[in-house]
Amino acid sequence: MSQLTLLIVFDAVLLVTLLVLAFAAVLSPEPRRAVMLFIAFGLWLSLIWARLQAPDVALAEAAIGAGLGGALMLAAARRAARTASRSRGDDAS
Amino acid sequence: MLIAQFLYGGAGLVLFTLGLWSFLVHEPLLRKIIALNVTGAGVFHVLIAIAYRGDAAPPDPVPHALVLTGIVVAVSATALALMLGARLQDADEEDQTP
Amino acid sequence: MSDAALTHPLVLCIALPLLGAMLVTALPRWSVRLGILAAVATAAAAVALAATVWQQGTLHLMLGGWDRQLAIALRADGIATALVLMANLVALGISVYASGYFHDRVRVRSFWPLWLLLWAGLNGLFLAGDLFNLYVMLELLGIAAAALGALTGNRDAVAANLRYLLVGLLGSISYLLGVALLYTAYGTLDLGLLAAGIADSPQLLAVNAAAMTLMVAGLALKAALFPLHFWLPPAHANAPAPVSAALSALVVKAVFYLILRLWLDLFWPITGMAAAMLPALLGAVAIVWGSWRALRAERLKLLAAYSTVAQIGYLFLFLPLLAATPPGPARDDLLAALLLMAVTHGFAKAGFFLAAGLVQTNAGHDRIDDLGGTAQRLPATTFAIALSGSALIGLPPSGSFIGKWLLMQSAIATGQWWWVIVVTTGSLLASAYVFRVLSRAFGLEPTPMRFITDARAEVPALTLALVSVAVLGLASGPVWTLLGLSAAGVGA
Amino acid sequence: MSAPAGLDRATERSRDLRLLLAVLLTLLGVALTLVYLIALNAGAAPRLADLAYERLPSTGVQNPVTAVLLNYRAYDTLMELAVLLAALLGIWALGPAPPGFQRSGAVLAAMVSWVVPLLIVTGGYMLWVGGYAPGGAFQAGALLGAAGVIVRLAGDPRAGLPGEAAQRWLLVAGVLVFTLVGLGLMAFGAGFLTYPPTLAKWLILLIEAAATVAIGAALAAAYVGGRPPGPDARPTAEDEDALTPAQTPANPPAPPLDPRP
Amino acid sequence: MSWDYAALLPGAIVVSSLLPGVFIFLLDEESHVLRTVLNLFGAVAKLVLVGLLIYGVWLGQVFETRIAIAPGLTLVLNADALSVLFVTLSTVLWLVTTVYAIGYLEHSTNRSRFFGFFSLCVSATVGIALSGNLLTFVIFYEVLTLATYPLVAHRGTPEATRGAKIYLAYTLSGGLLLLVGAVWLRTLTGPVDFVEGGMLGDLSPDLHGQLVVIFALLLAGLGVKAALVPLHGWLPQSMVAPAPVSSLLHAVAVVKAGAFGIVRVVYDVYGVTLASQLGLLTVLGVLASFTIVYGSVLALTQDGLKKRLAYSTVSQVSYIALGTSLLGPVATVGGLVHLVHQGIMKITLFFCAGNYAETLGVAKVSQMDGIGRRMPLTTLAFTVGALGMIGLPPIAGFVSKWYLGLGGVEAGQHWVLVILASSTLLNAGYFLPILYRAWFRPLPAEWPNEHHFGTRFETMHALLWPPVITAVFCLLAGLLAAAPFSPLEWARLIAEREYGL
Repeated sequence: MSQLTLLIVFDAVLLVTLLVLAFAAVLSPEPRRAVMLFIAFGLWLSLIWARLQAPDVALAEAAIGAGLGGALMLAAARRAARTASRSRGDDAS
Repeated sequence: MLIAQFLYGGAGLVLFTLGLWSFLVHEPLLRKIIALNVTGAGVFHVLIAIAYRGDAAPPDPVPHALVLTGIVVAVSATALALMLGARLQDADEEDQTP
Repeated sequence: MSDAALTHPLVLCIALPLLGAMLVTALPRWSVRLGILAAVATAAAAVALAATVWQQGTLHLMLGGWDRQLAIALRADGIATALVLMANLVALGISVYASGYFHDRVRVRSFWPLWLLLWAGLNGLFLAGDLFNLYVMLELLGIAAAALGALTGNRDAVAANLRYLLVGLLGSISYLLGVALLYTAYGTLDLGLLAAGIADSPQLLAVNAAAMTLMVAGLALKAALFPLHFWLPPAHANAPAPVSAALSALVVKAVFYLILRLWLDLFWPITGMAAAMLPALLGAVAIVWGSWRALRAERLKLLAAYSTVAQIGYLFLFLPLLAATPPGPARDDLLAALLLMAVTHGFAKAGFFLAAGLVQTNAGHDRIDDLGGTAQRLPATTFAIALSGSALIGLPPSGSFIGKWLLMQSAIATGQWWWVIVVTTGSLLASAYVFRVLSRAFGLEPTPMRFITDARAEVPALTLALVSVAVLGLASGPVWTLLGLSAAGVGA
Repeated sequence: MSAPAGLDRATERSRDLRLLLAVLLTLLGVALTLVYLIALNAGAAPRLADLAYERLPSTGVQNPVTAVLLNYRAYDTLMELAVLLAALLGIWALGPAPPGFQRSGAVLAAMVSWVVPLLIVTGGYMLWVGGYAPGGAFQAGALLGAAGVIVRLAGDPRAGLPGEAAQRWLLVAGVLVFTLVGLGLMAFGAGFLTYPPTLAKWLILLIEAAATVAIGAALAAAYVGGRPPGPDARPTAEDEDALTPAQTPANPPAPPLDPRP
Repeated sequence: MSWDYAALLPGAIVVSSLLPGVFIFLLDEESHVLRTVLNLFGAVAKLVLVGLLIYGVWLGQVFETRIAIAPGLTLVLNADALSVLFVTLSTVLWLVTTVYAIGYLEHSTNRSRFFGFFSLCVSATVGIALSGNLLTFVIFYEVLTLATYPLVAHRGTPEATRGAKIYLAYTLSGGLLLLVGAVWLRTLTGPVDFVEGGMLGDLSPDLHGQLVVIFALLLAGLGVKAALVPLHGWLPQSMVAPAPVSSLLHAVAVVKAGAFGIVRVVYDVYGVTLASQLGLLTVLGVLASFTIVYGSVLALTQDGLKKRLAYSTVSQVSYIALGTSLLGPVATVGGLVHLVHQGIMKITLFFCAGNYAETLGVAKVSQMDGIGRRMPLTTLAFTVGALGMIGLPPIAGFVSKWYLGLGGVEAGQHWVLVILASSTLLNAGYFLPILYRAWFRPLPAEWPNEHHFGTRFETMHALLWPPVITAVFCLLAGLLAAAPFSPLEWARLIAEREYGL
């Protein structure tokens, strides 16, 4: 019984963390930060999926969803930051 | 039904709704793409949750395969969308600095 | 399954364009030749499929030979076959046109593989019998279509198609959640098994209704049903002409086909009059609004794109009429009319866009007010616009005239006379926007010396337009025959 | 949704609208959760799981997920590889790749020389192990793609991929082999993608190997972000103008722009 | 074998002008000879086929072409006495007009386009004439609208574009009303076949309210082409078209299609008895009478010759509707025979107007002083047509007015005589001044834009002989009215069948 409760608490912690990461990623206006949070979210997701006995999917999510998807988004975020700073410079001048 | 199925699936639905909201209210492309990915992850999460049949029974492999397929599709779409956005940005920059 | 060879065309319709896409990707120097070869082979497979279904009735194939629950099913019934045939003939016309349209080497090499992938996706969508497979096909269509639409690389095209891609993704995710709910409740993805399950489970009304709403709403977004049409006009108007033709004539129709499938085959226990009213009302607004915007459009391709918004609206008007008509000859007629309208619009819209593209390449722009000289210089092209335009209006003897006739007949017979007003208004507005273009062709420009100036581009446009008018309008019978076969298939 | 603005022009929706949407979507979420609860209790419990395990011995693999991906629902996987390819071709259609980053420092170079071979070996292992344990073509392909990303970060503009001609063959390998195997089986009377049990294991391995290469190449190439640098990829004036009136009799078609003799 | 022949002939009559039309589109602009050959071949072939048809109908053969478009929707072309009347009129006048048009458009631009659409128009007109049910009628009616549009817009001037736009706005809207009416009727009755004596007689009286509304829709749709006031606005505007178009289409094909449709709906769909019961004939009669007077009054005020003729057409075409609206076979004969008589008279007048414009550049009544001396044959033909319109015996127009008047008396509607009398006075009022100018006023010093064609005659052969021939027709139709196969005899035959006499 207590083991089950423990498990539910464990599940709850996993899920709450996941949702916090998701909210943080979605609500973050700063691109690079948002992407980093999204990657963290993806990795955490794959952790949960491993817990749900879906190791194949967990591996794929970590490598493709969070990994490559994150890498692509990071490159875009870098671009966005570069442009943003340049346009700020334009405004100042 | 297992409590875990409901909990995890419910969390998936929260993610779906959250992503949908973010997609609708946030204008920048990157945020929209992140929102879409969160929305998609929510649906995948529901699928993984129903595939789970407790620690004793082996999980249902069909939803797992669907999610695997879905992940690749999502990353493909993300890559194309980001590259279209980059191209758009180039065009705008060319407009600003003729 | 004893005669396995019968189902080969079913597979070939999808495998051949896929194979073609791989070859043109790997051997870019041979793009055009290999592309045309694949196009001809695919169209031939579609014709073979139609011939087989014509003789044998509905075809089913469990891929991999597994149990029905486990395998992905392919199936071709009357509705699917009619649309496959239309889509493949139109696509063949587009391919011939495209073989002369692109001149930039980079663009030629980009176009062909994406186009063949899109084609595979279209055929895959029409023939799929599995909800998740349909999701993959939707994504293939959405990604290939957005990539093709952005092919011109100019800013407007990229912006419009980025929006199209994102909106499409949202739509398919919503669809996928519906699929997930259905899998949760019924444990299968096969359309036929799910249909039986849903029919047997009225107690799961909430699940069925939620899944239907998620799926149909997601698809309505992709099918550009008013007010979810906002993305369509810029995306279709800024794509290269052969791509615009494919997007407007085929991709949107394919998504509508899927809605129809879900509506009639899967969710029929809950898609009664009440459910049908909302999409039909939106369709009615789409007809008036789309036609009005088409009338006000400054550019020819934008006009054609808004006209697509209106034409999609017509198809949704059929839903409440179908709901109000009990099974029988009247309902068969209505279904055939719906199909006839979709098929006619497919041919007509493709012909219209191809012709508009020719006008654009010749004039260097497509501002309607300044097109006079060009339209007069190209009689065959103007003719194609005129013929496909009459099919868009629904003038006789086009296929859409027959469709409109039966639509109005059913509206009066079921007491829903208000749709007659909508259809009449739409027809008047459509006449106005089509003749607004055509009137430019009668000016004081010098007389053109010959009818056809550029056969490779003009003949496909003219042929597609002619099919929508002469063939479908005067010999619509085969549509009924195909549908009759599909009814037999359901009964068996 | 209005036109997606550039990343820099972040014009946010008004607060009221966002709140209204938040309330509506919360209601939607609650409704969906209730529906989900009903669906879970609908009694479809084993769903396809039992059947999938029952048929597992005749699929040629022991990992049930691989069995679904490459046997029961192989057609989905085939089309999904096509989706990946379509996205990449879409990226290529948008223009040549941006120039690579500066050459990496010695530390990164050293790391690359260690990590990349490790990733490739792990990828190969994943592919092999996928038949009976977690892993398979997707994970293996992803590792190859990751190796490509690292090589690109280290300064190789091609992310370790070969020249364009060879790269194109790598990209199509997955779908090509998959389709040809399927059609071959059909030609021999077994039906499209219907593997004879004796050959299933090897055919699946063949397809998976090709798919791994294709996925790895596609993911790495997607990260490169454009057509591979090479003679083909040079930006031309034509790239900018879509409406070249090349068909007007007055303007004869532009001469072919092939720089090679 | 004979069945095949009977089933193919009506279709062949339509196709005989359609096919040459399609080939003409594909011709290069310079292929003058080939185009002329195709035009004449089509016209002559059609005439021969119509000859066979008349002979067959006289022998009592039934001709019917049926093409199933879709289950329940069938394209029916058949030949009853009424269709033969209209088919013959269109075919004969097409041949004459083709000759005229070849001459008129020599050295003009866009001839492939012109003759292509011209052939399509005639095919559509003949299709209307041969329609065996309402669906077929609606289809050809719309095709006629579409095929005429390019001809009205042909000149390409801003006025032509404007006229064509107005024409299209009227006819397409009318076509839609007709379509709605036809569809509605079909939901009540199933396929609406044209049956002598009507097919709605045994319909339940509960539906009579709907039938009245449907009649209003159909009449509005047909009234546009028949130029019933207030739906006539397009006709004067369409006079910007080249003369052969005005002649054939606005004297014969288009306006007659509307009038013919009204006759069909009243006699062969509703049946005169039912139509009179429902009070529909009264409405039609009032509208027609008003149009007759109103058109004539407006014609008085026009200085442009073609505009004056156009308003005259507005007025004269309504004689047909008037004859239809009077219960009784004599009035029917009057209306039907006017379908033919008005056609040959008005085409003569339009040919002459075209000759004046082409040869001398004269387009206005005020420029016609002494024109009879410069162009005696043309003016003679014009005089025959004009006097016929006024109703002077023994020209064709007299026969029509005589029967209409008798019919009015027979039906007890004596006011018809007042309408006819006032119309005759007005006709005289706008035609006699022209004749006076043409024959009795002195020649002007110079014509506005004179051409010499190097012939012995006043103008080139292709322009001169068509009006002369049609003027002779006008005389013959009046003089030989009692001969077998005359328009009057056919009209009598039709009336007898409609009234079941």
